[in-house]
Amino acid sequence: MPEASPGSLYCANVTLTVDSPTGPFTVLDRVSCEFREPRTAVIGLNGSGKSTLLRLFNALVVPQSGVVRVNSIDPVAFPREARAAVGFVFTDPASQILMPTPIEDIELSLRRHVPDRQERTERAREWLVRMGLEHRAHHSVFDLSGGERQLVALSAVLAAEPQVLILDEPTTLLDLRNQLKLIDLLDNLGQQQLISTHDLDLASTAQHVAVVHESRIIAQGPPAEMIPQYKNWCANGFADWQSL
Amino acid sequence: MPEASPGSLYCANVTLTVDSPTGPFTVLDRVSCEFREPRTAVIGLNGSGKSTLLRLFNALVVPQSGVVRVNSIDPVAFPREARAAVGFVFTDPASQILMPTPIEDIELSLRRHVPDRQERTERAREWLVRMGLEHRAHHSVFDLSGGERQLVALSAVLAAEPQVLILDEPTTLLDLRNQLKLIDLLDNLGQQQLISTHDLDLASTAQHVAVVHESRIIAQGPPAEMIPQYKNWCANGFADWQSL
Amino acid sequence: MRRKVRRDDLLGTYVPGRSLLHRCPLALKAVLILGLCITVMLIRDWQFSLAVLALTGLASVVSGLGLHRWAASLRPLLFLVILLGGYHLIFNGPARAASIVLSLLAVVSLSRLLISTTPLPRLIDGLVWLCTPLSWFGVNTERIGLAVSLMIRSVPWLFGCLGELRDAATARTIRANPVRLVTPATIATVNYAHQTGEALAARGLD
Amino acid sequence: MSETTGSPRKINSFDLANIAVFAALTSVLALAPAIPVGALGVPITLQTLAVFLTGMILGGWRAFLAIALYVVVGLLGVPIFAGFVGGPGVLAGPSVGYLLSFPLAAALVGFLAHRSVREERVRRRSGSTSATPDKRRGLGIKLFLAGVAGLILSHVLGVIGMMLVGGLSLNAAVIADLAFIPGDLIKAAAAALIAVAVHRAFPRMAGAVL
Ligand SMILES: Nc1ncnc2c1ncn2[C@@H]1O[C@H](COP(=O)(O)OP(=O)(O)OP(=O)(O)O)[C@@H](O)[C@H]1O
Ligand SMILES: Nc1ncnc2c1ncn2[C@@H]1O[C@H](COP(=O)(O)OP(=O)(O)OP(=O)(O)O)[C@@H](O)[C@H]1O
Ligand SMILES: O=C(O)CCCC[C@@H]1SC[C@@H]2NC(=O)N[C@@H]21
Ligand SMILES: [Mg+2]
Ligand SMILES: [Mg+2]
Repeated sequence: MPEASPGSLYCANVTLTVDSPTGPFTVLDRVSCEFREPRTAVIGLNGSGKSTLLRLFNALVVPQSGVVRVNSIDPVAFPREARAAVGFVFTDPASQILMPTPIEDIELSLRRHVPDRQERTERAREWLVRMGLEHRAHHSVFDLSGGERQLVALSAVLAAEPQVLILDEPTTLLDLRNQLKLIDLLDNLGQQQLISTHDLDLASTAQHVAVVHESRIIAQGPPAEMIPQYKNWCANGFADWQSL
Repeated sequence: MPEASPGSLYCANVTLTVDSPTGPFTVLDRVSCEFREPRTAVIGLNGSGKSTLLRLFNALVVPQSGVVRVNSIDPVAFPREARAAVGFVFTDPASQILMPTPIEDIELSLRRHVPDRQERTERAREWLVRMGLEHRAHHSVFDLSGGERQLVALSAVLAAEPQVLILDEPTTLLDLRNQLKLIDLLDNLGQQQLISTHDLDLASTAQHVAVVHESRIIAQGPPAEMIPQYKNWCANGFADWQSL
Repeated sequence: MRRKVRRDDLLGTYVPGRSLLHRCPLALKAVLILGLCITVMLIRDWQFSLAVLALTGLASVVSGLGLHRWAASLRPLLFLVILLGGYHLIFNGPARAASIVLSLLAVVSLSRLLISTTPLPRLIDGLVWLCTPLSWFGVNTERIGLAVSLMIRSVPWLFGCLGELRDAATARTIRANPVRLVTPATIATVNYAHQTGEALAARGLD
Repeated sequence: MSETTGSPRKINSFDLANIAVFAALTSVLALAPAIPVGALGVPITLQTLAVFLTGMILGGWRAFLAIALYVVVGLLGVPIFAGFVGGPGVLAGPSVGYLLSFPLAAALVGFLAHRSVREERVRRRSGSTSATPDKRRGLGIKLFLAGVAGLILSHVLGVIGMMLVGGLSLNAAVIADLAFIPGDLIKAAAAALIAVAVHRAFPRMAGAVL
């Protein structure tokens, strides 16, 4: 478990509206939050706005109003700096892997830190060994199984040495062993982590859980309280959250 | 829960080898099985060969040797007939929906059974009503949420009236509420089902569980035995399965 | 935020309505419109072309599409019209310039009328019917219709894919210039085509 | 998975999907801003990039059908030609020669390109044993040359089109056409680089058994 939180993810009164065929649609509605815990999990229904909340911190979406800060950097004004600080792992690994083979993709991430080509290849291979994928180094990424691809995407992000790690549903395609392995890996990283997930076992490993519903954060707190609450909402409807 | 099993999925001594940059790679190694239960779950590690095993029954992959039968049809010799008997639902619904709108997509499936255009539209609408999606009939599939898309993909497959249903990780992208809804829907179907999944809660709803490891089926049986066994293997390594 | 063009509006420009043009059988509508197109191209007289152009504007208004949509359909031609008109004005005189420019505008806005008053599935059925002669040579015309639907459906996917890759590259602080993205975009496209082919096969549409 | 060869035969679902998706790709590239140049205002577009790519990736037969599908759908009125134009009106426009040449050029490029890819496979299988990809430039150059062959074909037909429909003399038409040559050479080279990467990611595309 990471001991210290080297930074924080903060937003205040953020509203984001997009055009949709049925008129403007509010994806985030006056959302405020401050995540300081080593690991924060964001849970909520499909389409509630989890991924959009995560994207905020990487300047992949820009809010109409409100303030966002990543380790005191404003991602709207300084997207490059914010992105250098934040590593972002997408749900769909196929859309994140930019090169035809795993080793080339990891080398691409190393480019900024490791100028020497030979060393880059060496370091990329080390990452693959660490993930148990060295035998797949030169395969086409489209011949890998879904889970293998997700591990490659994660390695490529970690190789860039970010200060904060944001993961959008990182365990969706993984088997039980790789899920445990991924959690173990995350536990041993020093970076602060923000994870969106439908996997409540993963959510319960976090120190802090935020529940997103219909474009708002409707509840936050320790997992021991939030997860049973969320299960109850899923089974019996979210009707009563307004009264909280 | 479906009561009767109208058919069976059978394979004997199937071997499938593909070319890879590191030489030939065996994806299925002398696999034999017979699934007769209303619902069978296939579990196993990433890259163990689950998806490939499922694809066998729909002639999406053709083995080098061995026998495959779907309700006594040989998918290798009669792919058309086998595919008419088997409905296949892919993990990613976006790649399975072939038409611009949900209603057109379901109409496409109905083409074979319903020659009349008017009636086809009517029947497609009925399916959407049954899934609670009639208000989405003419939306672009890209405007649907993940859960809605999964339901459209399933409806399109069911509309073709298959005898057997094969689903490759159907709940991975769904939230808890949609997962419960999908399982409820599957419970009310009459077809035999074969499901590959990493979600052990879903696997435990099956009558029969097969564990795939390194291109082989290493264990089969009731979920109450198989799932704890699999959890144990994941935690402590698969070293001892050879001795079984 | 920049106003974005709706990705799928790009092609599916059908505007629902109950006007005469909307209810007219496709075959009759197509014969009328294509017939007028050919007449315009054969006559190549600026007065006739202008009349047809005005007629399409009128038809737009009457069938509830509005003058705004009519003008919008011609706007992309602006640059071409200026260049083409300028060239012929200098070398071949005003009559020739007017006839060439006006016939182009007339023909484009005629075909736009057909597209915006007929739902896409009906148009595709029409195309399939038109291809009937090909079936004498063993071509399965249903598959032509299927190919057109798949093509139309793939356009928004391609736009979405470019967007996703741009996000992925920027998130990894790799400068997302188009040159660096075309290769992954093409590879993703081929993968998408494979998945689509697999889905077609799995759904028994072989 | 289906193996595909270069010769005409029954179109299976993989071919159909590839044809449809590449027709869509051509539409998308054609909608990128087009720059009109020359006397008749025929624009510089990315359509040729799409034609080269389709040929090099799909091979002759499928590439022909993909681009033909694109042209037919555009002629029916869907605005997918350069500058958001559609309909039979373009048959009266100066770019008609180029437009009608596209399917033929794609077929030619595809035929030549897939032949090179298959040769390369055979050579590599007998030669190299290592898992690391060896020299790729040889294949890239062959694909580029295939692209140039298609380029020549489409420009010849384009010039004829400008003469017949645009009313230019042979000289004027050739001069108008020359403006496109540098750009199209760059597009052919880009297409070759991309296609090499695609054939590495999808070794089965050219139908060669490794
Ligand atoms: N650019 C956009 N245009 C239109 N709608 C959008 C856009 N971005 C997001 N949305 C909509 O906003 C809602 C929230 O999207 P988001 O991806 O954040 O959901 P999510 O909570 O991550 O869902 P899931 O659990 O399915 O991943 C969805 O309904 C989505 O359709
Ligand atoms: N055409 C192919 N070429 C090379 N390798 C392949 C091919 N098809 C499958 N494989 C390999 O075979 C193995 C089994 O793949 P499969 O997709 O069946 O795994 P899976 O059990 O479904 O995994 P996951 O749980 O991650 O979905 C993987 O390691 C994959 O890389
Ligand atoms: O109207 C169209 O859509 C066709 C435009 C043709 C443009 C031709 S293709 C060859 C040459 N190279 C270019 O970049 N543009 C022209
Ligand atoms: Mg999400
Ligand atoms: Mg799988």
